[in-house]
Amino acid sequence: MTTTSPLVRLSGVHKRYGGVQALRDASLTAAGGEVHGLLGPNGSGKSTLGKVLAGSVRPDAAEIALAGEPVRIGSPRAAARLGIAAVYQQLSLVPDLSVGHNLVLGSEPGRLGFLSDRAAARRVAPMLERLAPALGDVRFDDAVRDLAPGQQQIVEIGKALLRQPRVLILDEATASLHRDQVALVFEIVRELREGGATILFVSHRLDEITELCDRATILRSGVTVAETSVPDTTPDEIVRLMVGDVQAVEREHGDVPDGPVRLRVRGLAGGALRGVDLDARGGEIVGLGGLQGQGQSELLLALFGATHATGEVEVDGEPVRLASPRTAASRGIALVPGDRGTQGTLPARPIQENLAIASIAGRSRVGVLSSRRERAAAQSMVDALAIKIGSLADPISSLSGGNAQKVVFGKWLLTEPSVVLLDDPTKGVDVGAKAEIYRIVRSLADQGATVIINSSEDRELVTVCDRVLVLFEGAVRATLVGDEITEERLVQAALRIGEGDQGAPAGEDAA
Amino acid sequence: STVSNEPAASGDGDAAGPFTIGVSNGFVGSEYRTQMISDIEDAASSYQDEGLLEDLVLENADTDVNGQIQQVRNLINAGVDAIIADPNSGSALDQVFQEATDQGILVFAIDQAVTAESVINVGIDQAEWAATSAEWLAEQVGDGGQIVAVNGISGHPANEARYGAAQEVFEAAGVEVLTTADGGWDQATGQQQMGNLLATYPEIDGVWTQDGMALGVLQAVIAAGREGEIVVTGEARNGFLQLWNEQSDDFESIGVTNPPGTGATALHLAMAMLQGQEIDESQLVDGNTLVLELEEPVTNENLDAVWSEVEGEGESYVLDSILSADDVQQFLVQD
Amino acid sequence: MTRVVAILKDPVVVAALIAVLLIAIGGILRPGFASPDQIVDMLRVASFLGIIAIGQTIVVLSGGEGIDLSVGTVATLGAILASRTMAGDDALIVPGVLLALGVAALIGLANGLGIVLLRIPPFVMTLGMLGVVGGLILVVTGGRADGRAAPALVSLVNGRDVLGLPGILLVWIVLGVVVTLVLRRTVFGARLYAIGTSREAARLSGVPVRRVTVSAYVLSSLFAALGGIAMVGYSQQVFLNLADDLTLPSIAAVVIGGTLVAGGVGGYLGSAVGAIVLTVLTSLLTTLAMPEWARIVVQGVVLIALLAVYGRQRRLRS
Amino acid sequence: MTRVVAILKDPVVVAALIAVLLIAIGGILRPGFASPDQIVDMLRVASFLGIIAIGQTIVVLSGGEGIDLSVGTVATLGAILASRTMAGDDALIVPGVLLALGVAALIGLANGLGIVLLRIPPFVMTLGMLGVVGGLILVVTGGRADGRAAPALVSLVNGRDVLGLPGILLVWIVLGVVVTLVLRRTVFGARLYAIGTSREAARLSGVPVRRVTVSAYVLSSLFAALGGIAMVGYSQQVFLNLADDLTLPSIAAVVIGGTLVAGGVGGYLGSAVGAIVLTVLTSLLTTLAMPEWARIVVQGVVLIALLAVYGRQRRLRS
Ligand SMILES: Nc1ncnc2c1ncn2[C@@H]1O[C@H](COP(=O)(O)OP(=O)(O)OP(=O)(O)O)[C@@H](O)[C@H]1O
Ligand SMILES: Nc1ncnc2c1ncn2[C@@H]1O[C@H](COP(=O)(O)OP(=O)(O)OP(=O)(O)O)[C@@H](O)[C@H]1O
Ligand SMILES: [Mg+2]
Ligand SMILES: [Mg+2]
Repeated sequence: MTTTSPLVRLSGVHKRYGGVQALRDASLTAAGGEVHGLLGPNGSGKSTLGKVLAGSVRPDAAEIALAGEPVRIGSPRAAARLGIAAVYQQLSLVPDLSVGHNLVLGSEPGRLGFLSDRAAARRVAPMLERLAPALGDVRFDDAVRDLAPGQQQIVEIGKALLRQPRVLILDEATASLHRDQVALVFEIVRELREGGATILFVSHRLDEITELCDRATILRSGVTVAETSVPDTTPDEIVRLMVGDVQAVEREHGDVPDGPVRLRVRGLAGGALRGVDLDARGGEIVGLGGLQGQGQSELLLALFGATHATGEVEVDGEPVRLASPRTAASRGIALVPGDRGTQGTLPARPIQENLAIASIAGRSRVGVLSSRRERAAAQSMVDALAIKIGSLADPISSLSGGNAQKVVFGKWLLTEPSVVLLDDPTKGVDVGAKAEIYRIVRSLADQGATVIINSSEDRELVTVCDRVLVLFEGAVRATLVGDEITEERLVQAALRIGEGDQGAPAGEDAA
Repeated sequence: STVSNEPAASGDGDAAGPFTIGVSNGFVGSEYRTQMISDIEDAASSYQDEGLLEDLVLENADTDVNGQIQQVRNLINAGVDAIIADPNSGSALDQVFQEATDQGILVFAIDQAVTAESVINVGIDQAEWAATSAEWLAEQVGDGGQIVAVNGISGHPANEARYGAAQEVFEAAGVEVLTTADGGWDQATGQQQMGNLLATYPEIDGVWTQDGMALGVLQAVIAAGREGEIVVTGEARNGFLQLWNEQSDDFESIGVTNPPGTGATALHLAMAMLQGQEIDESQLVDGNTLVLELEEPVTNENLDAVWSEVEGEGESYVLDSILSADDVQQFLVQD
Repeated sequence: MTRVVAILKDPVVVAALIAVLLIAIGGILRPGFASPDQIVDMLRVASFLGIIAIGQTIVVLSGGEGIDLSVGTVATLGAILASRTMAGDDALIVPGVLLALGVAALIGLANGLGIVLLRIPPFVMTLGMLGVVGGLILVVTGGRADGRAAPALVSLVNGRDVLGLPGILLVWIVLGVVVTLVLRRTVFGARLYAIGTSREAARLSGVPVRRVTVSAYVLSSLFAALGGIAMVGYSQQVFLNLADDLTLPSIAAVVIGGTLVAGGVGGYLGSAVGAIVLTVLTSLLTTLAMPEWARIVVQGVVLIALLAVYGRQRRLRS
Repeated sequence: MTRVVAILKDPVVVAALIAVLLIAIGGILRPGFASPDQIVDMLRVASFLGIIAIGQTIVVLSGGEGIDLSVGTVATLGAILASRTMAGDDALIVPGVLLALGVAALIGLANGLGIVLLRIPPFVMTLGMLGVVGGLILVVTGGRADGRAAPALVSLVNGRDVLGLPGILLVWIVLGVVVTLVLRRTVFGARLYAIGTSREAARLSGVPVRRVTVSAYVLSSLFAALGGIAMVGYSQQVFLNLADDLTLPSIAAVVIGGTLVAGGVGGYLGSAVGAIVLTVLTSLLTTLAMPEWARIVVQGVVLIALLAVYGRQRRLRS
């Protein structure tokens, strides 16, 4: 690492959203040739600070200097001209355009306003090739809509890289990526660092931060509280700087419960699913492992009646029709979906309504609601899950990711579900909130519910699961139980099946 | 004969028949047009009974000018001998009418005069129609009287022709028009607009309005309890006559007939001409327009008589006037 | 202080202030415009639009590009069916109203089913339905809409029997309160806002999205028919295109009232105020002596200006 | 086989098949309906709607609840300005057309600026503009539209000088091809689809969202004026509401052509076919002897049925 004069300097950054002071006098200094971590709990202002630098948010006050030159950055276009590129937490891809057109969107090559596909292809080809290990065989003309979420994230990163930025902002760009994809991203980031660029790196995954970052700025409640050299700081210290004292969740396996089978699935097929069989008991937390995109999310959606699927599903011995989320919910099934923004929350509606919506009918008398009962129900969840909110009447969109996710949990807890399906429940959630969510999951199981959980993080499965089913191409191919569940075994199992080894890697065969 | 190259469809020789007559109407959403069409059908049925008329082809649809051009083409293709059209535009249909007359088809325009010279316009003089009620109103309110006008749609040719004529009358008589408002020929809108005008022009002595809006205007005046002081021009339609009849005897109004039966009159003319008679060119105004005389307007004088006669018809019935086959002889060259 | 500012930013308050301002301007320019009688008269006229706008509000709130272009003709059809049935006889009011509501419900059902089952965009579905209902009107009437409002209906609308106010204003207020309560305090209301905000998230929360959507369109037709019936109480006699022209104003009222066109945000109070603003604006322009073209231009410009105010606020808030 | 199925699922192909089917039905029921002359005639009439639908397509594609309710009156205004300027004289065609286009561009600019700067929803902005333009027409004409198309314009539309076809068809084809190329092969086109699919994503990618949006509305007004000018070549004389009724059909053509009302998906070919389907359907219904109510009902039902076919496909695809 070479030390040069600071390439990026932000100081005195203020930004207010309505009643929320997202940033107050935040600052950040990063040198060229440095990977600079931007750390902090949910809602601490990391994204906002990144967006100020990327021109997509106009700050109330800010001084920005690039390589010592004061600059004004009024729009993403202006930022691009200054050599700043960003990968945002929310994808900025246009699903109906091709991969190639997305990659060049906003900086289309062409003459006299006419697109030159040839020039675009020439520009894009090396990038696609570079990304191929993580992206797979994706062509210029493929529609972005048809790609898996991880692939889309890679394309998004490619789009930023194509602009050959001297400042690259990666805001939770790795949150939906798997380990091999992350490895490639890291490789590219290191190359950029060699080339003298500054990379601002936002992540809630501690191991990623310690592996990649040179220095880090830590935000809390919109204020810069510390700047530190990462190699010289222990992970525990980083966590403490970020969220104060968090009690890490120890891996605790309950004894494998021996009650009757609560959820029984036979031959579930449709979409990516090719006949899934599974049995789960009350009080059991079952994880779904395997390579990304082997049908884990589809399985959860299908069990919830949200996609078309065929097969037998029984809850407590009674068959369930896979007709709609509504019928599933009425049988005590709950789903915390993978995409909080579009599937989990009603953004413009108050927190109270978001908490109430799934259980509202049960509290009504002939369709009429009691405002007192509604408020009490919502408040009970805010208390039980320690959700940090201003007022129940605030829109849920004013909450940070972790708190919004807790609201989605609370919504379903109010229905007192017996089967809880969780799709990547801690994506983008900070360390502190993550620990709380694990506790919620464990206590659900302790109260007798069956929990099925999919995660993009192997460590998560290791931490919370009693049993992990490894999926490959839409079917359960292996099962890990109890102490067999380690990150190494999970990776091995996923890979060995992927290579065609159909033998049981360990433990019992799938039922 | 005026009909020199008769289409083959109607067959056998000169002036013999049976004939086919087409009707093109481009607007169906009004009671007036409904009555117009049924008048034509009634008149046609007697010719059909006599075997003189083979078929009455109706092209009756809500449409724009292009659609009506299509209607007329359809009629031409159907081999009609004469076309009676209520045109959506005074000039835009000229070309297709010319096509029809070029093929020897007689074309009559009713309700709205057209500029195509080969077409015979049949109808009352709209300016005269408007002037009649305007003169009556001017007399009622006297020199220096103050009125408002509730018009149809500003810029619409029919509205401009009518209101233009009324304006001339008011100027000549020294009547002051305080303001005008558009009622869109819509009864309820007329009622709303009049309500507004009543509140803000307390000094008015009279209202000049047209067609279905008259009922709305009168209702607004009655609602304000000022039917004794404000004079309203009326309409020769049952709905209005009924309300008029319900008022006390010193309430006065006027209803000038704008007969939907003009279409039927045109049909009688068409049948006569198809049978070989020729129109008396000397009676044509502007070269191609046959002006029908206005009926005696309804006033307090004859209200009771008229009302007892038409009471049995529905509320949307418009006082009518159809010239008979014999009546139309006055416009034809007599040998 | 900030609370005052916040209140002044509420679109409903802005619209109400504008209505008052328009009346004041009118009163200055034309004494009589701000008289109690004239105000009552304008409110009476606003009530027809306001009642129709109830259904339009519900449909717009339901999201999914929700809009009902058939409300005008459905109102006309309702008025025709009711007034032909009652034919000026008080004893037949109830059957007349029930017939109108029954037919309207069927039309709304067809709209809703077309939208959720056949996935026809609401704009086109209700536009097609506008045509179909237009045809129905011709069938029912044979081109002559002879119907008379019963005297009780007429005096409900035109009389001033309730504390010196027309009964229809009371009806409007009651309907408005009920609808606001339904939106805020019932399962249906909560679900309506939910589907309007995000159909996908609502579906995954167990909301019966289709059923709620269909209900919205049924309600829209029902309120349209009620508005039409009120209108025939005003005009006393029915005619073929009585309420046809109220469709666009009903949408404008909803938008002026601050309901988001995309759905999920808003309420009825705003639409009611919107209906009043539109009516007062039209009345004011009528009473000012100016050429018709100027009226049209001013109306367009005021509407745009009005919405520009909200636009600015939307920006400030987000 | 699957390729055939895939092609048969393309909305544009479905719409084209429906047009052919309608012509065939017409030909059977009424010989002469499927004659080359009649078909050319229908295409001629479809071309006015088709040209106006170009702009509407662009606006709908631009998303953000994009719609232009002012195209009908803008077309009328364009026709009036052009025909009054040319006043039947070939030498004045170019100034006439330029004047019309210039004024139209200003109107489109006002629409676009109102939408992006004042954040007025397009529905209301263009509705208000409809009023303003209506007033403008009255000012310009003083209530009497007495312009005349120049002979060259008339023969372009009504003649059959190009390989036995009307020149206007050639103009339409050229415009259609150019627009399709612009949508598919230019930076503007790519950005239009991008903002239509997701304004936020486009903005973050550095697309000048506002500039593209404003351009879309300017283009819409320009094509509306062109459509109006073509129409006055057909009717030869202008009148005050020449093209006013083409607004809703222009939207219907876009939707029938498979363009998503939400924006970002679709293209002009579909809208062109949609314009043809609508014209053929209207002609067919005009030709068939049936009562008016039946005609209206059939038209509504066919439209709904047509869109139901797509709805089903949208479901299959997504
Ligand atoms: N567009 C917005 N409107 C209103 N409030 C916002 C908006 N964007 C962010 N906020 C609020 O500003 C604060 C900072 O948000 P920001 O997105 O910067 O947090 P973050 O550190 O990126 O959180 P996370 O880890 O969850 O991504 C939060 O309280 C958030 O709710
Ligand atoms: N338009 C907005 N209005 C209000 N709050 C917003 C808005 N956009 C973002 N926020 C808030 O800013 C914070 C960060 O937003 P964002 O959705 O990017 O992160 P997130 O909620 O952690 O999601 P994810 O885990 O998918 O990255 C969240 O608290 C979010 O609710
Ligand atoms: Mg963030
Ligand atoms: Mg986050």
